[in-house]
Amino acid sequence: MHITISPLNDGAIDVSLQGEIDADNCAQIGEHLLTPGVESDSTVALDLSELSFIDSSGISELLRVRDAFDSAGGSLVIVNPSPAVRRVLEITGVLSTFGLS
Amino acid sequence: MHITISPLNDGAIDVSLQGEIDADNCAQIGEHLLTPGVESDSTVALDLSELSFIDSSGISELLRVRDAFDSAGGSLVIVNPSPAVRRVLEITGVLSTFGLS
Amino acid sequence: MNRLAIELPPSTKLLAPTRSMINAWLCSGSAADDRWGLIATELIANAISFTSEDGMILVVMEQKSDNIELQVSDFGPGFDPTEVRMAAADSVRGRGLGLVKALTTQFEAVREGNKTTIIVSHPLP
Amino acid sequence: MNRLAIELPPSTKLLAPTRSMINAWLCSGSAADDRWGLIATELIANAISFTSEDGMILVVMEQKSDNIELQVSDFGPGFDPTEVRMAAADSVRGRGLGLVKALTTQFEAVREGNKTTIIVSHPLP
Ligand SMILES: Nc1ncnc2c1ncn2[C@@H]1O[C@H](COP(=O)(O)OP(=O)(O)O)[C@@H](O)[C@H]1O
Ligand SMILES: Nc1ncnc2c1ncn2[C@@H]1O[C@H](COP(=O)(O)OP(=O)(O)O)[C@@H](O)[C@H]1O
Repeated sequence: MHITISPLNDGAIDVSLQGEIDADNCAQIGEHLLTPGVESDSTVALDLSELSFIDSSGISELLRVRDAFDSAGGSLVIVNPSPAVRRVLEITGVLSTFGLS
Repeated sequence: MHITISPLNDGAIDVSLQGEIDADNCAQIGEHLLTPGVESDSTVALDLSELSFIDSSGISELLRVRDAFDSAGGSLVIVNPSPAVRRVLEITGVLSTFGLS
Repeated sequence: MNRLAIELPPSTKLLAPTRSMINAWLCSGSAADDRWGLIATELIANAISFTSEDGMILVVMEQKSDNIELQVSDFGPGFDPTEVRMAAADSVRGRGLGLVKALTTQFEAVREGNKTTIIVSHPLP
Repeated sequence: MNRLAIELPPSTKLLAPTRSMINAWLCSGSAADDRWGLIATELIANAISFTSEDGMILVVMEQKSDNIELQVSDFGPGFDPTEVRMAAADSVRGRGLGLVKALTTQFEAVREGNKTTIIVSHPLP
């Protein structure tokens, strides 16, 4: 997995995840986003167009990170999920949790 | 494997191979270089700095392609082999055949 | 296409290469279908969490007429029905087997001696 | 690190994923060493060329004290000593086993029934 974090000037952050996420590397999402370097009340747009694979442990980690931003007054939404990722979000019933429909 | 072919203006061609070459894909080298689109008397510099893996079938294919250029009045030399590729060229004793030492 | 069988130690580092292996195997029989990488990842990750460090996990994939069958075995304690029910009812657990069941037409858990095997199958695309 | 065993059909499409698998397995035991991907590729490619389409190949990798041992088995005709000698003496053949022998400290070919196995080993880095 590769993660790209681009802070915008209005407190919003564009984040892009590339590659594959499974139980081996899913903890990296929180490690990169829930750190003192990233304001916890940020508005995060998570681009998953180049994420080719995610499993249930990746979904759990995304939910955990989303909840952390949420409870600090920030937010996290997913934009542009790849077809494979959208399918997993759909089956696990969390599309709307991440601002998708 | 990914192959990039850059014709220079003096009949020389820079070619770069990226990724991994084994028995499954080695034939692609000849398919891309021994075609009507590439002059067979060209001077080819084959950059292998981004080739991370090669096996004996890849070496055989490189020798076959080199011989084809050679007998048509062209040439093929290897530049910048990655450490893994240099090791295989060394053990198989073909470093000098490809203009390396 | 025949059969692909892998015996591996319980390391999550092997999840991604196992997916590549399964996808190449499916491709070599011209049956590319990205569901199996996900199903195998979920089942192997579960097996890993019930396997001690020096244990092993078995993965067997086979084409049986028009179906692909996948078996993942571990030598852990086996399914605890109460746990499975609780996980399925929980909002933060149970997503792994939930995905597997949604992506397959047959799902079975078998216990033989100290071996726990999940067997799933689904028609070829 | 234990053992990694793979039973695969004779498809060259499985060479690259098998290398990833082997490298992840070595890494999971913190013994990354790029020689094994090459050795396995050479031995499996040979096994493939002596296996019919519906046949299979066995790959077993194991840590034995301070050595890594790799066994690759096929069910083809077995080694023809004259052929092997001719290949080794030829300028365009014999590079596969030449590489394998250069990268290992022990090399053995065993024939048991209709099973041909190459066993190689080399110390951990
Ligand atoms: N290989 C296994 N051995 C024993 N129990 C298992 C195994 N795989 C799954 N389970 C049980 O099934 C439950 C549901 O698994 P799963 O859907 O993957 O969700 P989670 O792991 O989040 O609980 C687990 O909590 C566990 O009790
Ligand atoms: N699995 C095998 N079964 C039978 N013979 C084999 C096997 N592997 C290698 N050989 C023999 O060993 C020879 C040398 O193999 P190798 O060094 O890989 O070079 P090449 O395949 O180019 O001849 C082969 O030509 C073949 O006769």
